[in-house]
Amino acid sequence: METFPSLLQQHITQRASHTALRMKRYGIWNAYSWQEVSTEVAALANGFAAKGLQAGDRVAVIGNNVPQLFFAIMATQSLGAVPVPLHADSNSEELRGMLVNCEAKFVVLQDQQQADSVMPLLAELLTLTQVVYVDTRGIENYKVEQLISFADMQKAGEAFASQNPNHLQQAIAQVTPDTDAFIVYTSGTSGAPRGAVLSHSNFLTIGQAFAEQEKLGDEEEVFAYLPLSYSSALFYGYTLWMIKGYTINCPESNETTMSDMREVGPTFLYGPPHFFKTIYSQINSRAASSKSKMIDKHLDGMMSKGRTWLGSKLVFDPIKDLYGLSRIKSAYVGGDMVSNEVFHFFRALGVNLKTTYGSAESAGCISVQEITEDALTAEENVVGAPLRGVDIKVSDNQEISFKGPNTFKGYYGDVAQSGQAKDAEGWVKTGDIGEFANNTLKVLERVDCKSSFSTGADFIPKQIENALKASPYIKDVVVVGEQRDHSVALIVIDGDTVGAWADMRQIQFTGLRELATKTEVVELISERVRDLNTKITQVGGSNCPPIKRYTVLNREFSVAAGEMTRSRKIRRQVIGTNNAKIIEALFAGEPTFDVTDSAGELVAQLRLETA
Amino acid sequence: MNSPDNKKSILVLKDISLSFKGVKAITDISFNVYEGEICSVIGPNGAGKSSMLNVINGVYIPQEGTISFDGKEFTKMKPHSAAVMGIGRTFQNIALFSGMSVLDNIMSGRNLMMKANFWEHALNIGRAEKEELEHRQAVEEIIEFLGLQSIRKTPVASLAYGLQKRVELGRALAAKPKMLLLDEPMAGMTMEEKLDMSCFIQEINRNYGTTIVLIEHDMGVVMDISDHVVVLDYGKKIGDGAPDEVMNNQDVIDAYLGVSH
Amino acid sequence: MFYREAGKLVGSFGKDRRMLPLLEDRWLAVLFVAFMYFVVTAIASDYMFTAILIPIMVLGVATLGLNIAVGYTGQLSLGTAGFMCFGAFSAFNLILRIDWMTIPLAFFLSGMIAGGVGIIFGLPSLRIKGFYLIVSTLAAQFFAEWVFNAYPWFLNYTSSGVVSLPMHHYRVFPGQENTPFNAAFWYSSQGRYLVTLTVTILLVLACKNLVRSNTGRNWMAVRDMDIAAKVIGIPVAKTKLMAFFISTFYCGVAGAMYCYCYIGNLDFMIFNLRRSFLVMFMVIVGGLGSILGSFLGAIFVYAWPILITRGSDFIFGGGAIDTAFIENNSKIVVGTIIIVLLIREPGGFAALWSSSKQKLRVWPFAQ
Amino acid sequence: MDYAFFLEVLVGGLLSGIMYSLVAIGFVLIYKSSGVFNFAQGTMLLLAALTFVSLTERMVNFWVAFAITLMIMVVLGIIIERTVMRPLANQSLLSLFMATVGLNYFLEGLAQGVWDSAVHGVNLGISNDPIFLIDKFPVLGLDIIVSYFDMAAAGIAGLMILGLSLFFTFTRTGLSLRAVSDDHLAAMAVGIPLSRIWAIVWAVTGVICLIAGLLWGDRVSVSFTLTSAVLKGLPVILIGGLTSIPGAIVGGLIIGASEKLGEIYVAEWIGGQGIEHWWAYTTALLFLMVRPTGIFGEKEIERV
Repeated sequence: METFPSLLQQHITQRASHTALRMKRYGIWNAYSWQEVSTEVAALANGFAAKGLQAGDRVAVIGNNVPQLFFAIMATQSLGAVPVPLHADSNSEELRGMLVNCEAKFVVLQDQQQADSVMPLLAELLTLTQVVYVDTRGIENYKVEQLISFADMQKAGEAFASQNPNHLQQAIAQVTPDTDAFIVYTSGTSGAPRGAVLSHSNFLTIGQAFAEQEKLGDEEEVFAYLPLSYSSALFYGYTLWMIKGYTINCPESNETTMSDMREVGPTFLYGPPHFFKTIYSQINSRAASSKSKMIDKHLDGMMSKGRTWLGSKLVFDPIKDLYGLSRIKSAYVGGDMVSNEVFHFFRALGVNLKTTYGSAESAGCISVQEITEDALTAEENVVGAPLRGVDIKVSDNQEISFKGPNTFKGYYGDVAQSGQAKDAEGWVKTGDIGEFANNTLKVLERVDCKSSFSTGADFIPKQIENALKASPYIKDVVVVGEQRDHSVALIVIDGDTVGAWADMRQIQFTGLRELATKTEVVELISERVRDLNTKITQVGGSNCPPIKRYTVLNREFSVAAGEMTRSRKIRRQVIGTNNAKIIEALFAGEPTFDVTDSAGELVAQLRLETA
Repeated sequence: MNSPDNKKSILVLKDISLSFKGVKAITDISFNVYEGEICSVIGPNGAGKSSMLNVINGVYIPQEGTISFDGKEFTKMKPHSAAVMGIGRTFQNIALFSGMSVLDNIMSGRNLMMKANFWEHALNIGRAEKEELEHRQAVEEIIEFLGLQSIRKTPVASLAYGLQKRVELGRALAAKPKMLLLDEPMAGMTMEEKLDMSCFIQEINRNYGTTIVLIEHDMGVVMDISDHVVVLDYGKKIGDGAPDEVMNNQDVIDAYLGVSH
Repeated sequence: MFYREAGKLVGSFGKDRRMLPLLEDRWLAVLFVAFMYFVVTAIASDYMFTAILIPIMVLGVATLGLNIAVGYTGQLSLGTAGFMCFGAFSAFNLILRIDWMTIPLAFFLSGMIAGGVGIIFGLPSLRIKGFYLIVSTLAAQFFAEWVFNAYPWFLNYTSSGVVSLPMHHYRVFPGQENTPFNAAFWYSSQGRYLVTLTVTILLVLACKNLVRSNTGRNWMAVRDMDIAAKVIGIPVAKTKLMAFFISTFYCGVAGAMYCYCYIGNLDFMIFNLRRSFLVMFMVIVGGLGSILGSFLGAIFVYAWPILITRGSDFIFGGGAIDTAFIENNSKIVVGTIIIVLLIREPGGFAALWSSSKQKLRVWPFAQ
Repeated sequence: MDYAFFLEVLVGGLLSGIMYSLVAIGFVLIYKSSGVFNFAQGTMLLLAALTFVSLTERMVNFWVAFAITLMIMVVLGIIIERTVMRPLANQSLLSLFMATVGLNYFLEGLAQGVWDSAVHGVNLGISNDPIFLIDKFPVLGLDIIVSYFDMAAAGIAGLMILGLSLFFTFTRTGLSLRAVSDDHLAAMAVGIPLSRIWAIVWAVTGVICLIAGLLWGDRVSVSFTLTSAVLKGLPVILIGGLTSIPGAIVGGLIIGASEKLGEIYVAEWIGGQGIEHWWAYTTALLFLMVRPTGIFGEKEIERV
């Protein structure tokens, strides 16, 4: 049975000169072969050892996906210590909880931004001995004794290695499959972050199962744009990579993600729903803004009748090329439900998109959709069959639980929580409502998000929301109706696509704030709502009541205000609290709502529409 | 901030007077800029601030007075020698090379360090290729610092105003100047862009130790980031000192509030 | 559409600053050059060589030269034909008076001589700016027209004023006589074509290298904003003179090729102001500051009258339309196109080309 | 040195210089209003002369022909202004200049297409006999011979210049023109009807073209060479400073004199006739080296 360090050793013997990692920086892609990766990792691991890192210690890794942070994770694991990947943009406040909780001995961070977040916490972090920084710019002037540069760390490692040449090999040999491999903090759509502890085998068994089932090889090109603080990134970006030894590519910056992906042209791609939604919206908006209606027609035809040979050659292949989708063998969407429209779109375009299901507690993956390559549609909400070795059960209250080789060990330093999440038999509650039949899992909604009207009728807000989000103009929706007699919706428009739409109609606006209150834009959105309501009435689903009232918000939901998680999942409670006044006004049947700033000045007037 | 006594002046202006066709733009101005500080030159419109910067890097030649930079004294500074000595500059009305990309604009900031001659360039031999790659590295570091990665190959003419200002800063920075003259670096920017820009300015000052002389109208920004403020009005100096000191100066208050021009 | 850019990673600065960043373009370029060398050389007719291909390349090089001054450096020049004249006469006299002189060396040296003249007439640009500069290059033009007439030595005292270039002048490399590539070969239209093609390709490559180097950036900086250029330390005077030198170097070589490769005789009358303007038209029509545009402009302005003639011959039978009509017609058309282009597409054909290429790159979308 | 001969050459030069000035004023007017050196003016001159000649050749009365031609020139000027100059307003100097070069090419093709390229004569009825100025300048006691035609032509041109100067100095239009040349936007802001000014300027230019075309045509015949008037006018207004009417007058005199003197005294010495073209430009160049924006041109302060 393998561990991450043993896999690295394998790659050196089997594919030493194969490119392991590319990073776009300074406008070009710098490549590291497996040989180079292992040299870097060894130097750093020895550096850690020299500075006193022991098996079982925690090392926080904070930053964007840069090679050095991957090296830091590998080096930590080589010594039997536990890397704790944290989000690059977190501020001091957000970091404090996690760093204190995991009792990190080392922090490895990328640049000045993260250093500035960590520095104020130094006094509180009693276990912390050293802060390693990758990018020296700005930090080299800091007069803090714990700080050491990545390069200096490696130098220390080389010195240490010359005196203790066998230390690293011995440490690696002592790492067992059951050794802790990661602590993953779950942001959670509710509650404070908890650190899930996962072993090497948690990740690797499920990873092996996935890689075999999905026939991954070592020639894959993968675009590693998701922050490693997500469990899904650790699974799709790190575990599978270490298992197969293919090439991962890190983007240059957030702004260049899309163009970098085009340059990479991945063969295997994982993304959360909003990632695919963004591409979908951009393609549709660009198609709509081109003078000829040809592309629009083609896209419509594609969605209803499938691709023709000529259409592929003239329209769809070039579009796929523009977004770097042309080499994809299969793509995976997970982390949340993707809207059916978006899913259908990618499949029709010829991208073999599959839904997946997973969580931090399951090492990132539980199930993968089984779908034939040329199938255009699939049943809604299906997330596929459990991977080899994973068992699924659905309790009476419809909550999904799983059990398998990927079941996490527990929450770090929190026995009570662990006990709550994982029962004596090893079943872990996922907190999701779903159905499981014929070895096929369906996920409907979070447990705490199922709503019921005051009449007692249940409904699932997410279904309505997803249906609305099928529109390229709508970025986010929250439907509220708990203990009321009808539902209302808060709608956030997609600034890019609606902006392009408005440009085409020569509607003047200065930003999202103004755009959202334009009569034409509200009318555009109203049309979507009416369409949806008509559809609902026709189908007559019990879980899915029509929307009575709605408004177009003049802002986006904010990650900083906690309305969304970093992976852009909405947090209903927070949104409900932050927008309580608007929601009340909607239920009260008022025609408008005045948005005021902190000083009480009128900023904008939202129109509260009735469908 | 240290007291002025124990600091070394990098720039000394002595009795500078400048006029155009008899119209006085600057009258008898003297002040010092200390090494490593951020010095703001403020004053109402038409106070002679831009002319002052133009005198410092030799675009205008003052009729009277001397300038000394880094210990060397001049009565007549030339733009080229100012650049050679390490004075960088951005302009009030963006003076980018509009037909070139962001990358090329910033690359052009390193021209003084490139030694290859045009024969080498034409044949792409000798120093030509090597220099191009070396300086590209340095320029890319600036691009990263200023967050311009996504637009490096974009022609500057198609960029938004705020970004153009940033590119211009990048071009000045590419020459590794000892002193940077920034003429209204934040004019016409949104709040967010202003914040970014003042961060960049402070970081340049702190990380590279570059002395900065800037003209700015936003008093909030000036107070926030300056070590030293010089106030001009009608071509004359009416205040010079630490920010809070200057703001309490009666002449300055008059110039800004009391007396309308 | 045609371009496939997904999965093309650039791994070094060297590759990033390639002349042709797109793989498909590199292939097209290689295929095009191969086609020009192997296929065209083998199959083209004498008419094709001497009346179409050679003059277009020669004028293209002159246009490129003018473009360096006007398009890349922003220095107005109306002396192109004059500088070509210097090049042509230099080449003739070098070959005439130096036994061991070969055509490639003579072309190079005549470029250098023309370049020297260019520097002299470029000197005023250090003091005179903008439109006033026109006076200097016009002086060069008229001086050239006069000096080669006033001093018959330059024409080797040929009384008619036109020298027919003899076959023995066509020495491309020493010792060529015992090879199939002897003077007779180089004198033939095929040989001239090969010389023109090679010189053109070399000059295009050199120009492409220049404009992507520091020299090129300095040119464009001076063009776009010379004050800012000065402030960031660009030696404006040196940059301008260098641009004049290189610009007139190209014109000089073009002049030499004009005589040796195109018309086969030496005649100062053809290098008149009218020709200067014609080259300027090629720059405007093709696109300021574009290498490809220089050739597109040359093709259009040069080929239009030919197209009319051929077309009318085809439709109405040979000679149905008199040459005066064609000349007037092409003047009207070229004049109109210039005005329309200046109003609608100041970037000329090159801009049309690059925008259609951009369309191909983002196909099927509009932007 | 033969002073009489020298003076004779000088006077001859100055007289032809007045002709240059007349052409140059046309350039100056357009430069002031549209900011462009109108390269097509030479061809406009030719067009005017050709129209006039073809009318008189068909036995149309002199004055009627004159009036018809005048009207055609004014209309042509206005069309050019509308279709070429206005869409290019605020473009770079080079584009504007090239547009007029294109226009020139267009008009050339048109003129030749309509009239073919035959040489026509024009006779204004002015004698071409030489006259002796000896009586007029007895003080110097020198024999100076000048062409009567040159005197008359210079007289007509001088009158035109005087009239134009007065017109543009003292009328509202003249004042507006000055405002326009300083700043288009500002002029519009204070309510100066830009399009009317442009139309007037182009119309006046048409008149100048006609008169200059006739005078020139009488002397050297109406043929294609008339277009080279533009090349005579160019150094003149460059010396004068592009925007100055007095500059155009002084520049014309300088170029006229320098051309003739150069032809007589310099050409011999450097070995060949026909230097006048490059000589005029070299003269202009020398002036510009001293004053880079011409004698009367404004020195610009570079604002950054």
